Amino acid sequence: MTKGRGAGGESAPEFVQLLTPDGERIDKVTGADGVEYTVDFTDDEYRGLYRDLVVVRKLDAEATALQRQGELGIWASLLGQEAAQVGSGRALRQQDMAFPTYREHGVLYCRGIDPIMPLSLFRGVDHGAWDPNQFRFNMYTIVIGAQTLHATGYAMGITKDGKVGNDDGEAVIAYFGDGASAQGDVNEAFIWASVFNAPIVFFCQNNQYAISEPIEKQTRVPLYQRASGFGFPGVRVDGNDVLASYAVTRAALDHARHGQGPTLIEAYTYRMGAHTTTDDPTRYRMAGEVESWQARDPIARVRAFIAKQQIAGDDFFTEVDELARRESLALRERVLAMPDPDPLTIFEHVYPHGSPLIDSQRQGFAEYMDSFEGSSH
Amino acid sequence: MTKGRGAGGESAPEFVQLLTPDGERIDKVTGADGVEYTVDFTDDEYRGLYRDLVVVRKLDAEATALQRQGELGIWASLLGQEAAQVGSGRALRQQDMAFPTYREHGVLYCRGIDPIMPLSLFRGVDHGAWDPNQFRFNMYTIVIGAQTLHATGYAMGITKDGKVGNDDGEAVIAYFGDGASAQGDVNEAFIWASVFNAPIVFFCQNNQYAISEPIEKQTRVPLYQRASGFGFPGVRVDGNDVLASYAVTRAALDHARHGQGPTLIEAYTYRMGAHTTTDDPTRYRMAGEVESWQARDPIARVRAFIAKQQIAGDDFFTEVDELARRESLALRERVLAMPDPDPLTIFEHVYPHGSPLIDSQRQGFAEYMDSFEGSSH
Amino acid sequence: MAEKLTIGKALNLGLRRALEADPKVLIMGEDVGKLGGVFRITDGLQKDFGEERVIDTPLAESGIIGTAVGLAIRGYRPVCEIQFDGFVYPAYDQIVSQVAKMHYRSQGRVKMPMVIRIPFGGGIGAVEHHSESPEAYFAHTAGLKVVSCATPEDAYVMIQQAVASDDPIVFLEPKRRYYEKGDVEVDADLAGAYPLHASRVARPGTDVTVLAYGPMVRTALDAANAASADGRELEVIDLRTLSPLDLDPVFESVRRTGRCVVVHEAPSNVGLGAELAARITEQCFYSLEAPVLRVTGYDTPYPAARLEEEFLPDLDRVLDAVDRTFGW
Amino acid sequence: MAEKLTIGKALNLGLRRALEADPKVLIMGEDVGKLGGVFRITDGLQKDFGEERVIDTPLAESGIIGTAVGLAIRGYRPVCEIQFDGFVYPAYDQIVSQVAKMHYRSQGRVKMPMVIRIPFGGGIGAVEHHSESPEAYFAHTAGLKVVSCATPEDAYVMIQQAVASDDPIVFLEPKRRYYEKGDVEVDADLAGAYPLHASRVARPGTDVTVLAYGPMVRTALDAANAASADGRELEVIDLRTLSPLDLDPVFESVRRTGRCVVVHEAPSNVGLGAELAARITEQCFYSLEAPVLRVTGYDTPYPAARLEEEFLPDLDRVLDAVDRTFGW
Ligand SMILES: Cc1ncc(C[n+]2csc(CCOP(=O)(O)OP(=O)(O)O)c2C)c(N)n1
Ligand SMILES: Cc1ncc(C[n+]2csc(CCOP(=O)(O)OP(=O)(O)O)c2C)c(N)n1
Ligand SMILES: [Mg+2]
Ligand SMILES: [Mg+2]
Repeated sequence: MTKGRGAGGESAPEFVQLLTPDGERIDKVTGADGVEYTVDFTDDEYRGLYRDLVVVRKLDAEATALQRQGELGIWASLLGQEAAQVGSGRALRQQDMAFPTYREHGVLYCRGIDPIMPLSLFRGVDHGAWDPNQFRFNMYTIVIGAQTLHATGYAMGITKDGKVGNDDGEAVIAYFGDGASAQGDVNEAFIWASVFNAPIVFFCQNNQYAISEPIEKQTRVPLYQRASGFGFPGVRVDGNDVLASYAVTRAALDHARHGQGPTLIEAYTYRMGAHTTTDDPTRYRMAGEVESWQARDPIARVRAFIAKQQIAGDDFFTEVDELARRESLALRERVLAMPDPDPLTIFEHVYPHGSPLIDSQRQGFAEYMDSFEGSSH
Repeated sequence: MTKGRGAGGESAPEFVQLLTPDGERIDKVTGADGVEYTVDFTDDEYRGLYRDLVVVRKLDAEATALQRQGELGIWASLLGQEAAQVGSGRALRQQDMAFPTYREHGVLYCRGIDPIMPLSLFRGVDHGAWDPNQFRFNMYTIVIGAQTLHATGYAMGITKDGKVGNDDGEAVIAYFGDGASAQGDVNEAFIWASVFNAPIVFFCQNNQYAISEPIEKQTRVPLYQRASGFGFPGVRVDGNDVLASYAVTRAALDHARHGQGPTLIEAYTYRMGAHTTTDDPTRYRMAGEVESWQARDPIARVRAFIAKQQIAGDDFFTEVDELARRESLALRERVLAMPDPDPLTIFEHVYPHGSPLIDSQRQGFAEYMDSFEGSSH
Repeated sequence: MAEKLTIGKALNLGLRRALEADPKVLIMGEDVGKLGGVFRITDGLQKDFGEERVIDTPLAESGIIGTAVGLAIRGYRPVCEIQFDGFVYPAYDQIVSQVAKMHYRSQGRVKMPMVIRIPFGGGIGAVEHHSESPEAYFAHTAGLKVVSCATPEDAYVMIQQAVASDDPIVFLEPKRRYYEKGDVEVDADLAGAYPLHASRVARPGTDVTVLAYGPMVRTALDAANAASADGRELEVIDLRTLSPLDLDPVFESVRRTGRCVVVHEAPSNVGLGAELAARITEQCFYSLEAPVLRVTGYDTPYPAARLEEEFLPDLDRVLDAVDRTFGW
Repeated sequence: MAEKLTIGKALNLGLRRALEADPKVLIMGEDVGKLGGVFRITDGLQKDFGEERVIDTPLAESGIIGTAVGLAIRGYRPVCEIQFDGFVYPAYDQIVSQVAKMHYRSQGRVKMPMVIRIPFGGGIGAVEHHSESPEAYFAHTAGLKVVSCATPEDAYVMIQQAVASDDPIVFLEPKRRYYEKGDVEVDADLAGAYPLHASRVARPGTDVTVLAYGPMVRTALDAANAASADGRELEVIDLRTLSPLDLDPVFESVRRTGRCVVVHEAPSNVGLGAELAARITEQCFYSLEAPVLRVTGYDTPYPAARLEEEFLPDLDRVLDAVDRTFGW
């Protein structure tokens, strides 16, 4: 294990790291959970990880730009958390199910999902409507912590369906933040998961802040330790290290799919940008802190590693930048082309079986709108 | 430490015990929290503890009888939990504050409070109305877990008032059950208490059941371990041992009053009776289980100890029984004499500053009642 | 075949039928297993359907509803028992922000075929939090449906219909009537049953329309009997569905009678009675001889048990309101 | 001295006065410290009053309200900020079963001088859960008082009155109006101020009574201006206190105008409008020329931001309802 730097300046307990900020590969490490972690990627896979990291950051930057230009109502940037998301996202197997917050754009991308999918939500066109089972990726959840219970219930369903116990078993990953760890729901999810031995991985991105509040406002000990009191393993990983994030998540998911129950992963990372585009982090944190984390950038270290190991050359890096640019431009065009919803959709899907109250309100609304036909309204 | 018998049959981790079921005194033990525990009572104090245990049990039996006879609406018996309650209740200093559930009649008694106080609640005369600050004993709380947050907030107030840091410091004790440990509120209380380093002791009476549900439905590891994940010490005590319950609580309260923050105590005990008088435990537990706990009776061991150590003779035991009989008879008479509330009190104390809506309803009600004057109604 | 069953037993049998009808149906809650629930509504079900389908949960209501949401996403149909009305509030966030909104949020892609069973109302001499009537909190929440049964027959049929429905339904059980008996057609086909979301005339009458649901239907019928002896015929309508309301039969009735009294145990202020009064007044404006009057619990917290008889609407208070509609 | 302040700034100044006036007053919530809250309502207060009095809490609403209950028992006067309307529900149990009931339970021995501030309502282009109008959930709860301010002057005075009151008060802030400006008498004595629990005629008129509160007062006033140009004078009453309602001025008005329209953003079903319609009809039965009409949000979950303009009551919908009261 490697020494990380702690919340609140004190020196933090160690975390699992397989790639140093300088791009040095560490062969194997043993986590706080006693498991030995390593990865065994081909060059192609290393390049793939790098590509994902760069594209995910670029798409995110594009979304931030779109918000600035008034094309999105708000945007929750993942800047700085790419490694935690790409590492864990790539660790998911096809059959696994993810329950994101509102910030897991990188995980979504790694699931092979069109990155446009959540943008209608941030544009205000809809509430982020998609079929969780089709994508094996639940809708974004905004109420802090609520999804951890949903994920746990879903995982209980996997057990009921007999879909655990071997390599083909299914597992669930529930994402949440350091702030969310304080919610009753999250702690109840820990209880349910452990009592029912549910096949679930709790993946906490400790990005050091819940909006303006530093991690010290949520806990006085490292978050990964929370798990032990509920009777399942917890492990802290360098969330800025895509290799370690992958290795730890992969192992925890396999643990779960084999019927061995839940794990809590604390991915120790940093929110490099604002909480959302409406936030002003200069009010509550020092520039120096941000700079110190820049030195631990999740992408730079992969690039350094690839270069040092001659896994790829400059052409590759240029190609990836070019790809990211193209994808982000395409995203922008599609956002701009998104049609506004038909007002009558207000009344759609309130109930599967409908309601006479909604029907009469829909009709009243339609008649009312018609009354303006031809008028200047 | 001594081996206890675990939840769910497996052998449980050890707990702090100073008096064995056979009445043998253990001099000193070190708890899971690393603290060494002992007690140093005078003979008089030992006799006092015994007296409290017997009286508390007898009053409880009287209340159960009153319920059977239709004089109380319901009763939540503490049978089997006398040691946990008397031990912790006696450990409180004058300046400390307790937040009970609905079952802490024994703690209430040890605070020197008239045992009649909560009986109006169980009779249905009122909601258990008393001034928490006068008795330094909060009103009974029925919503599971809610009071742990109240207790934590109160403890935060103690710190704000500068009333921690020395022997005269104030501390809070929050009672709750094993079932309650699953509630979000209780876990949030752990978080608040640790983040604000509040002077509080969380006293969990693990009586093995939440109504019909055995402890395995709430946790898969011993409950006292929950604390470590929140960053404060947890310790399991033999809750049927009044000496150990006293020692552990006393130490934790002192820890808190000196500004060293929260502790979780799990008092490992057993609910010998029904959950409440409306419950039928034969539906969900074996007679054999109850018998095995009878062998660990909290009162028998103190009596055995006192007898063996010749701290008192048979006269004393007879005297105590007589005292208990007198107190319970007095209680019975006072319960029977409790007047029914005036119907107009329905409308009292909804708001400190009143409300015109309530005023008009009170008036309407009074007029309506008057309209029956002289009629057969 | 008609059997004489209590409401409690009819619910138990209805749940049994629901478990038989669809292997995806689950029952979850506190003490629903061996104990069969504190009111024994799930008595014997865990024994016959196993711990995988009748699940004793940890003691936390948000956890019950929150995991049920996940089970529903996985394709299950959870029937959650909340032990008493006053203990549903820890789950309020999951109910209001998740259960109620999931179908809308997903534009119909995610269904929440969940039933939240709540024994509700007072009259059982209980301590605080055990006698609440929280229906307005749910009826005001778009995305939820709310129903309440008043007879054994309805208990048996409605619980099965609720479980079979893809809408999330808050199912309010009149706990103080659990032991009332009535005929139940236990073999009747659900397909031909009276619809779940429809009100029903419980007693025809000509002079005043009295609206009630759940435990107050019996009270209203008792009042009607007493009034009849005095020569006044009350038409009692059992609302059955509290959200959405089914008011066409009510409007029809009020247009005939010109008078209407609403009865519920819940406090008056911003309660169901207010909605009923507003809608009826709007639709029957020219037929009303008097304003719609409400007979309800008072706008105080539920009082101690020895005061509940005075707090709760009873036959006399209903008749008093009926009188007042004539004196307007 | 009158200063031109926004509603947001007036609340900020009012809170500052409250902190100055009583050392027992605390402010607690998520991000209320250095950030000054996401709407900056507590801007600068932690800097000036310290972390002991302006407290950034862990991220859990039940914890905020639950610990505030304990602080109140200890003698403090907590002012809790809930970041957005849609995030109050995790605290619902503590609010409904503890805050609201403690005074009643204790027969007046325990006071809960707590203010729960909630920025509420839509119109700000936000994502889900940030535009809710939960007032009915609180107004239906006995033991709580509920108020909403609509002007900078009221914001400044009412927040101080609420903090000074021993009643537990849900204080609803019209978030989309935070930036509207108006004159505020910043030096005026609180003792002589207009009472907290009183409604007020915001604009006198003769033809129709329009009731509104919070963000809809502006909308109602705009409608009144437009109607006036067409020769119809609307009397706009700002309710200010939602529970208990102060309806004597409303009854007086409706008896004069014979017509009434209620406006709120919250869904219609079992909302405040229903209560208003029921009470007004009961008290003004023979004066009404038309039923009380409601202009509200629809009974759907709050829609996506690009639909909120259609969802929310606006000037045209108010005028449409006014027209309908004349066409009845
Ligand atoms: C129940 C609830 N309360 C408050 C909020 C407002 N809110 C949105 S994000 C956020 C901070 C979340 O912090 P964290 O869990 O660390 O996740 P991060 O945003 O840092 O990824 C808050 C308070 C919310 N969405 N839900
Ligand atoms: C929020 C809530 N849910 C459910 C209940 C009903 N109930 C009362 S006591 C109880 C079991 C409590 O078990 P535990 O915490 O172990 O305490 P014990 O009664 O064993 O002392 C339950 C479920 C309640 N009072 N509050
Ligand atoms: Mg964070
Ligand atoms: Mg217990």
